[in-house]
Amino acid sequence: MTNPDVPEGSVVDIEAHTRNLRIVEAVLFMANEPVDQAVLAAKLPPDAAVEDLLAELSAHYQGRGFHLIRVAGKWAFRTAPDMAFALSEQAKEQRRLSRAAMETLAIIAYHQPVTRAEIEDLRGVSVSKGTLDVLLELGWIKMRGRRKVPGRPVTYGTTEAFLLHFGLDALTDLPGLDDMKAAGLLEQGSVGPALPRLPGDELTATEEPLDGPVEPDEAEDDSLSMKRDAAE
Amino acid sequence: MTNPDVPEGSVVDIEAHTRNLRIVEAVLFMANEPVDQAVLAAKLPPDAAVEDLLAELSAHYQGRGFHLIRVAGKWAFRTAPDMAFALSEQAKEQRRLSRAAMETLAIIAYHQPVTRAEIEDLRGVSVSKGTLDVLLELGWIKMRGRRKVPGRPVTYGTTEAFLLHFGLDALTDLPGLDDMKAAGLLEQGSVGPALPRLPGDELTATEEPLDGPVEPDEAEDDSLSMKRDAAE
Amino acid sequence: MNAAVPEPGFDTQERQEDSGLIVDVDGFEGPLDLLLTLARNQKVDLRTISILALVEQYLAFINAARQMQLDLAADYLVMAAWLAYLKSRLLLPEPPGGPEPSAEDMAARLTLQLQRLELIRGAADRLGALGKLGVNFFFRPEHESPKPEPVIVQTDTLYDLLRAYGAYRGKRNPPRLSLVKARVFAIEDARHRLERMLGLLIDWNRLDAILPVLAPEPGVRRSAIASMLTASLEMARDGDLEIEQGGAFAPVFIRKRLIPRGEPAEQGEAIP
Repeated sequence: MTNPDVPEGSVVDIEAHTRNLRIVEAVLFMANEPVDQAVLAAKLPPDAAVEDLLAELSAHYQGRGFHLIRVAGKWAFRTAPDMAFALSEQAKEQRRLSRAAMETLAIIAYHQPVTRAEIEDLRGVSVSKGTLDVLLELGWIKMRGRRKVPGRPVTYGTTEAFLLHFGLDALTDLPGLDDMKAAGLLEQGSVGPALPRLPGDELTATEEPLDGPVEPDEAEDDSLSMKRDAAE
Repeated sequence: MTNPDVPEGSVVDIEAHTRNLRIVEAVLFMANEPVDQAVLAAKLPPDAAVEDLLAELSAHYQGRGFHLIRVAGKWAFRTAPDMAFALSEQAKEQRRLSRAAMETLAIIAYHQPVTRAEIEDLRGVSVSKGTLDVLLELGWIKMRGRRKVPGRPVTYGTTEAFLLHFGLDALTDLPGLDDMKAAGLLEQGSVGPALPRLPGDELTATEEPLDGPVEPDEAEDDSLSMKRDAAE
Repeated sequence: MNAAVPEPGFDTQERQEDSGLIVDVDGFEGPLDLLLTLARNQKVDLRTISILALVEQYLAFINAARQMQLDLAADYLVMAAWLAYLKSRLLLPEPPGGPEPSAEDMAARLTLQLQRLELIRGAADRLGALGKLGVNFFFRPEHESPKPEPVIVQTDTLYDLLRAYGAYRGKRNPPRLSLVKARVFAIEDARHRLERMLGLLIDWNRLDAILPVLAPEPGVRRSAIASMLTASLEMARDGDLEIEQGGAFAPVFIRKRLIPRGEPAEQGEAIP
C-alpha cells in the first residue's frame, strides 16, 4: 500500500516520513503553547522537511474535531471553532432591556409600522441607533418596509420571535388602553390618542417594500436625531 | 464517495456521524482527565452510538503520534509509547519504587482487597509502615474497608490513579493474571479471590465499611511488627 | 531517623549500590528472597542445606546489612532463627503426636511460600515493566478550555412591556384634573327656603318633611338635611324659630317662634 501523501519513495522513506509525522503530532499534542517550527525541527532527523510535515498534518486534521493551525508563526492543535459548544457547560446570562429600549419596543409594538423619526416624535426624545440595534439583534423587531413619504424612511414592526417571547398569540392580544387602565398599568384619566389598528405582516397603505439593502447609517441620517445626539 | 467506516446510510446519517466523531474528538482533546463514556454521551445526540464512535476513533488514531485509549474504564488521548524520546522534557523525575514497595504494590494489585497481615503472610516478612505510606501517598493504593474478622483490620486496594499510571483499563488487564490464577495462588488462604474489574468502592462479602477514621498507628498494631519495632 | 537515612519505599542510587554490594547481582532484598536464592542453589531441598553454609552466608549478609539499615537486619535475624529452627526440626526425630506441625508440613509450606513469592516477584517485575504515565506516555498537559459565549436569556416579561407602554402613555398624556362640581344643597339655600316657609310653620313640623324636592342622589338629600338643620339652628339663634328633639336620633321638629324676640321661649309645651 502506498501513502498518497508521500512522494514516490522507498519503503524506508515512507516509514521515516510516517515516523516524522508522528513525532510532530506527539510534540504538538503535549505543547501547552504554540510551538515554533525550529523546536519541531530539533526533534526530527536533520533531513526532515518540517514545513511539508506540518502542511500534511494540517490538511489531515482539517474537518476533524480539532485542527492544526498556525498562530503567530507557530503551530498548535486547537479545537475546531464550531465545537466550542461541546467543551464546557454554556453559562447562562440573564439580561433585561434598558428602560429606554423597553419603551421603544413597546411603542413599536403598539404603533407599528413606525419609523424611527415617528418613535422619536412619540417618545419626545431621540432614539439612539444602539437601542434599535439591540432590538433588531434580539430579533424582536424587524424592518418592515419604507414609509411612502419623502426620504422613504424605514418602518419597523415586531416579529414572530417577539410574540413567542412575550407569550402572545397575535399582536391583537396586546391589551388595549382600557385593559391597561383596569390592570393599573395606565393611570386613570390618562388619555391620549386611541391605539392604532395593528397591522399584519403585509405592508400597509402608507408603506412600500424595502427593495434593496438598508444602508447601515440610514437609521442615523435624519437631521433631527443628529442634532439631538450632538446636544446630548 | 462512501466512508468505509460508516454503515450504508443517507447523506444526513453520514453527516451526523462525522459531526459526532468530531464532538468526541474535541471533547477528549480538551479534557484534562480521562472522560467517562456517559459524559461523552451527554454531549452527543441521544441516538449516537458512543461505543461505536469511540471504537472508530480509537482505530483511526492507531499508529499516529498519540492514541485514543481506554484507561481505568474511561477514554483519553495519550501519546504513543514509542514517542517518549521526543517528549523527554515532559518527563517528570520519577523515583523508582524499592523492591519491597513494588512487591507490596503487586500483592495489593493482584490480591485486593488485602490486609497488611495478609501482605506480610505472602511476602513472608513484615511490611514496614513506610512502604504502605509511600503507596498511599502516591495515591496508588487506598484503604477500602475492614475485613470482617476479629480486630477488623483495614483492607487495601488499588486506585484509579494506579490504573492511570500503569496505563491499565481494568484490574483484569494486570499482566500475568492468568498465570497467577492457574497457580491457584489468588485463592490462597484468606486472600480475597474476587478481583474486581475496577478498583470500585463496592466492598466484597468479606469486607465492611471503614466507618470512621483509621488511627494512624492502626496499620502498625499487629503484635509481630510491634515487637520488631521495639527491637529496633 | 535522621536525614541521611534514605526514605523508605524508594530506591536511591546509593542504596541500590549498597544492596548490590551486600546481596547479589540480582539485587534481592527480603530474607525470603535470600532464602529463595539459597534454596534454589541447594535445589530447594532444605534437608540438604548445609547449616554451616547458610549461617555463614547469613552472618556475612547481616553484618553488612546491619551497617546500613537496622530494620532490614532485624528482618533477616528473625528469618535466620526461623530457618535454623526448621532445619533442626528436619534433622531431629519427630516428637510423637505433638501439637506442632510436622517438619514435612513446615517444609511444604515453606516451598509453597517460596513459589508464591516467586510469582509475586514476577508480578512485580511485570508491573514494573508496564509503560508508565509521565515516563512512557503522557496525557495532554493541563490546559484551559475555551469558554463558550454564554447563552443570553432575556428576562423581560409582557408585564414589563405593558408597564413601559403604560408609563409612556402616562408621561406623554398626563391625566387632566377636572373638578366635578359637588351637588349639594347649600346652607344659604336652606335658610332662604326656611325664611320663605316661616309663615307656614305655625305648628310643629318635622324638619325632614319640609325638605326641598331634590335630585335623587342620596348625597344631595343628606346635604339638604344638614343644611336645613344648620339653617334652623341659625334662625333659632336669631329668635325666629323654635327647635325640639325628643331624644338622640329622634325626629327634629321646628315651628315659628310665636313669642317676640328677646322674650324667653315658652317652656314645657307639649310636642304634638
